[in-house]
Amino acid sequence: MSHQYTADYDAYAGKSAETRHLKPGELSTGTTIMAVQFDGGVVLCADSRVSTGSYVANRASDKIAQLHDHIWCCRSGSAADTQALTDYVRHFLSQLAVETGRLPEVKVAAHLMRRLCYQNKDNLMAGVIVGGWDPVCGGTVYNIPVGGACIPMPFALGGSGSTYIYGLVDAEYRENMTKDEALALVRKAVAHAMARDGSSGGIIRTLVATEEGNVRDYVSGNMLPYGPAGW
Amino acid sequence: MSELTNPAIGADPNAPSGGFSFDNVHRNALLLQRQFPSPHSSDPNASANANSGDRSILPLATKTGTTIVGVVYKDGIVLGADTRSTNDTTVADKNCEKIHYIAPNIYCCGAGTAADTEKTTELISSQMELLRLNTGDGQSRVVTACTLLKRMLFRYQGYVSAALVLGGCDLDGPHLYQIYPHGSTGKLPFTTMGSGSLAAMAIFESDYRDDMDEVDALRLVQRAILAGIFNDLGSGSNVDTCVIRVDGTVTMGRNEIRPNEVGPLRDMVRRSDVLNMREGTTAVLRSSFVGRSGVGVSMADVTVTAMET
Amino acid sequence: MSLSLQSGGAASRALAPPSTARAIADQGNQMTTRPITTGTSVLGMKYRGGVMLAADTLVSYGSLAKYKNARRLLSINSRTLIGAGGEYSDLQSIADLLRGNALNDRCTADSLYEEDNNEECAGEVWSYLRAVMYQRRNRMNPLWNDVVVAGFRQNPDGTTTDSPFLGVVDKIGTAYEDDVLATGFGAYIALPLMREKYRPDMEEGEARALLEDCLRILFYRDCRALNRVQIAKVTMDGGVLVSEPYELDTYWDFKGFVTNKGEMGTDGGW
Amino acid sequence: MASSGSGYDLSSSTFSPDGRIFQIEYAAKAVENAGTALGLRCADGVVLAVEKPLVNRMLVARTTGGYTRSTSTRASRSRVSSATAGRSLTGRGRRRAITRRHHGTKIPPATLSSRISAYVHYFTLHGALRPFGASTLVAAYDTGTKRHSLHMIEPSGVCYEYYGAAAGRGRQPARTEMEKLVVNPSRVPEGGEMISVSEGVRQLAKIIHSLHDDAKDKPFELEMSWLCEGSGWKHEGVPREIIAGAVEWAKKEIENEGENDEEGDDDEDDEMEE
Amino acid sequence: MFRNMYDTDVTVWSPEGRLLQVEYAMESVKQGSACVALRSDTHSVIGALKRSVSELSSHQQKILEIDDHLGIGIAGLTADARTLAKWMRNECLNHKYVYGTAMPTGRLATDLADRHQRTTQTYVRRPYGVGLLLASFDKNGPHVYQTCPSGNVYECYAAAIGARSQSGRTYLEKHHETFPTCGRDDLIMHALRALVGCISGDGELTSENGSIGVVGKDERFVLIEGAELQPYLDRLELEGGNNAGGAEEEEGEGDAEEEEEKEDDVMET
Repeated sequence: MSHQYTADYDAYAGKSAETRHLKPGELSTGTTIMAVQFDGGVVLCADSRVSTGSYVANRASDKIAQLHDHIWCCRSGSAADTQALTDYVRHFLSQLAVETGRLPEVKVAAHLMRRLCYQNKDNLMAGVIVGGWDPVCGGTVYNIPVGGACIPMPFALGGSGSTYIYGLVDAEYRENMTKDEALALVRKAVAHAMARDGSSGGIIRTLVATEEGNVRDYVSGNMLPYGPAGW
Repeated sequence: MSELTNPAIGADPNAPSGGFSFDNVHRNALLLQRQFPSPHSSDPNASANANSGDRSILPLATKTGTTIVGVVYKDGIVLGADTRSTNDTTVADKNCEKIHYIAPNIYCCGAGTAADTEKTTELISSQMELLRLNTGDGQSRVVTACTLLKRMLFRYQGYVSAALVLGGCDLDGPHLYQIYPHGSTGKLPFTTMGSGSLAAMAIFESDYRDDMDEVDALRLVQRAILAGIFNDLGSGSNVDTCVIRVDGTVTMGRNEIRPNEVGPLRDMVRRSDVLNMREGTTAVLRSSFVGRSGVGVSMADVTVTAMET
Repeated sequence: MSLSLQSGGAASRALAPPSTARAIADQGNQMTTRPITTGTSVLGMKYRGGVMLAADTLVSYGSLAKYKNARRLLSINSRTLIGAGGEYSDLQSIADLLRGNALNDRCTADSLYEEDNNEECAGEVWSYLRAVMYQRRNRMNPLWNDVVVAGFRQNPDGTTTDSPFLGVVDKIGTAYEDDVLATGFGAYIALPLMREKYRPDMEEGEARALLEDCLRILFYRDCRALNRVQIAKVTMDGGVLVSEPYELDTYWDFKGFVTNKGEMGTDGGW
Repeated sequence: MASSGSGYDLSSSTFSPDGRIFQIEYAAKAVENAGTALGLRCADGVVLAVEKPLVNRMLVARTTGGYTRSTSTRASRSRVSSATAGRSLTGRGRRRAITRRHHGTKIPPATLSSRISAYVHYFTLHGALRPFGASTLVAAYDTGTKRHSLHMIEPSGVCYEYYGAAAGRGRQPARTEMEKLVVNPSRVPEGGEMISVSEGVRQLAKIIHSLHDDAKDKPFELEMSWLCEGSGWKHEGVPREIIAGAVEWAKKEIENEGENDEEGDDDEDDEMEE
Repeated sequence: MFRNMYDTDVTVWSPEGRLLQVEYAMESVKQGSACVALRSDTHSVIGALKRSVSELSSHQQKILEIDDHLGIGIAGLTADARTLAKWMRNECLNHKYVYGTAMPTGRLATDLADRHQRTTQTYVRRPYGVGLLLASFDKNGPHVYQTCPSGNVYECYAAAIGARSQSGRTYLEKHHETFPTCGRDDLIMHALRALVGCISGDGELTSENGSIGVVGKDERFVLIEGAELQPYLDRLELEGGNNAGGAEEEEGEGDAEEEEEKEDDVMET
């Protein structure tokens, strides 16, 4: 019997940009993450699986992390790298907020994240979506893929599972969605990605950031909008 | 290699800055080039690579192919570990200790390279003590230990091979973290690490419940460690446990279960009487006593000099 | 049209399995060096009066969960079951081979009547697979599967007994028997639990509960597993029974799971 | 044989001056000398019946030779004459059937039959080979068209589909008897209906028994198999008790019909039924 | 009849629909010394008469072990039998390697018969000139099979082949209904009695020329020859049956049937 459980049953097709260059044994949030702007805020959404090879190291992690009062990010790629990145951005953002005495803009958070990712791109494996509400621009979403580009978008997808749902999201997304429509869309899309991507799974966590504050929610793994269908 | 400056402040580029430092990366790349064995502990191929590694310039590290676990229960945390440490394919220590002290209310199980886990936890425990003394706060926070550990491990980019289960109770209640060698952490109600983590996780996934009492939690931890001991070749020997309660008390269960006890078995072996010789078996033909005169140095010979300033 | 009066016989049957064999020998370079479409673990356990196998119905293509209704537990004849993980195309070819042999046995039996026939028992299927797998590995063209065989044991003279048989053959022809077996990821996750909880006198219900428990845990912890599963059993009087795929319920509501961990105040959580 | 070939009959690769291939005719003669084999296509299935002579009394009756064979679960054949050549043929058919299974479907009866006939025919072309001394009856069910059929392949390689087919020693009278049965769907008499397999079993048992002269011929075993709705369109032996019942009925019928006939020897009959 | 025209090649049918070469091969079986086989519910036994070409030579081997559960008795060309035995041993070993169990006798017998048949279909090879009796004990119990050069195979309760075997066959036919309940030794005695009838002239069954093979439930195939056979022969002596004379009477009857048999054992069936 072969005892190489990380490599044995792992074919190579279908590895995403976020997981292809991981060091052996490094944890990855081979992930599905998503964010959608709506009138007055943003919705962020993520699965909860953290894996090493094909072992699920954590089945209930939280990939949605807070950067400031109304600014959040979704992490994908190396767990260690994205955690460290988030910590740094949090740190700088707090410094900035204290210094300026006003709420930081989402754009600033995204650019901090971008610089960290870009200037250390040789050593990091991180794809991040930054989203949140600020008094200047309202709900805003930035996508920062591996390498450190930074693209503002009305909605953003990330992680290995995202490739499976671009078509679905393209078909279903409309401009000027309400909060509930956006929530329904991200839940449906992430559930579909989890159903097809071996590296995504577990529960669905969501966040809604608006001027009024943040609302967290989660969908249990056995209550997903799309389950293990028989086809 | 670009050094990151604090982008928010935009300070003088020559001033020491915050952010990442990857100085060791070049050194590590060099070491790798010279066939330094892979630092990635949880790679099961590593030992295979090492076997073919007469090209390696350094001796193999002693690794604790290990089962370590932790659970949260109603009144605290239970940690558990096996006691085998291995050196390549041989058992280096049959009864080592893998539950390390961090603070009176915090303990940490370590898997990976034995030296790394020991020194890492030692270092953090001293930092924690200094912090307690500096802040005057009598109680360390578990989250502090976790943060210190992950910062350090991230800095070494996985080359400090320590996979940890950190558990403790503070004024916020019980906390349990898993910390991977690359510096990622997770907070969970139950967690396992090391080569036997899959075996132990099966036990937890099967029988873990929220708000267990201490007896159940302890039994669950013991079963998880036994699963590792019996099913994972890198884990073995005895079960160590550690119960940390919210009320501040700690019970260390050193070698609480010894499933591989061979003492009774050894005692069953009757050795030949020829090997057990009574006193006087060899006859004393003659004895004499030689005084110490002329041999050695007496106190009087030593010249005492006064200490100079 | 080739003109051959060559007939079967044990040797030709064993030594010329799937049709690709010769093509491979001719071309010398078409080998399965890595699986493409893969199934994950198969679990097997004896219980009082029978043997039970369990597996999920997922076949992956890399990390893509490609086919979610793929049956990996198959009956070979009225008393033998196999279950396999690994390359799905190889599993299909193994099933073709074994079912072809079973058909051949039925057709060449001395008598027209069922009760006189002597179909291969599980031990023979297992032994046969061992020979095929080992031979393929020696040709450097392995069938990329770990196959679990379940049925009833035979006496040395070949008659079937009422004691259950459970054996496994891996991709290089290693073969062994046990009371509990698991392949693939299951060997790391399910086997420890099965070994701890197994008793020889388990009732069918207990056995099924334990296997479902293991499948659920595999779904929690194996990226290539699914909670859509099949259970199959062989019993002395009931023959072979393979369930339709069904879904297992899962639990995600531990306090420590539900808690949000990404907030500012809870560092080290995630 | 009407005429012997006088020099032109020594090889299947030789034509006689009048355009015949005597070797094939001689091979057919071997079939004509053998025990009778019958096949009947009924409304709901196909029945095969074979008269298996018991060479001596110490043979284990039910296992001897195996004249009726399954080629796959959906097709079966029965053949007469050279037991051994027939076995080689069934092996061939089985391999064909199995190959076709590998294509994912069950081989259609006509295809199977024509492949066997091509194979048989090949043996009539070469001087180094000899024609098969066997006729083959193929009873089969087509899973595609949901139709059952009966084919017969003769030593020359000719192959036809039949409603009722007979080969072997008693083929002529048997054919006459079978023609009286309602098996041709296009010739069902007004108000009548096609024969069923259970009736077919009885009729074939009667034909085989009536052709057999207990005083002159060797003891035999009646082997019967069917492929019908009742067997789930799988080929299987007709249950022994049904055969026994059919034989009992057949004997009574024969007794009633022929007053001038001598009674059969009971001892031997018992043996046959086993 | 131009019989001679049709009897030189195995691939030529005679006008009567017979294969004379095959029939001649069947004749060579009758040239071999006699061989009998019979079975009870628990055992299968082969008995054979061994010939020696001269006073100075040893006796030929008539019974060959194929596997732990299977042995054959031969009549006809010994060399042909040896090649077949070698092939059968190989098949049995192969089966044991591949399936881990003993080769089912029925399958081996069928494969063997197919091997015979193949030689009758092309002119490249002559038919095997040997008849075999297989005695075995496998998962379906004891078996006796008889194979012929024509490729015919029969499963029997008892059978006799070889020179003067008719009287042995007559003996077996007379008693075969009592065989199922026989014990091991009784079955051996039946084999010996059947053999006695097959001895020519005033010959006698001795420990030199007699040979017995036995296989049974939980009992591997063994040969009983020489000194081990003597106790059985002594018992036979006591019955007063150990010479060819005893079966004289039946032999006449046998000869008559011998003629008829020719047609039976041909290809027809």
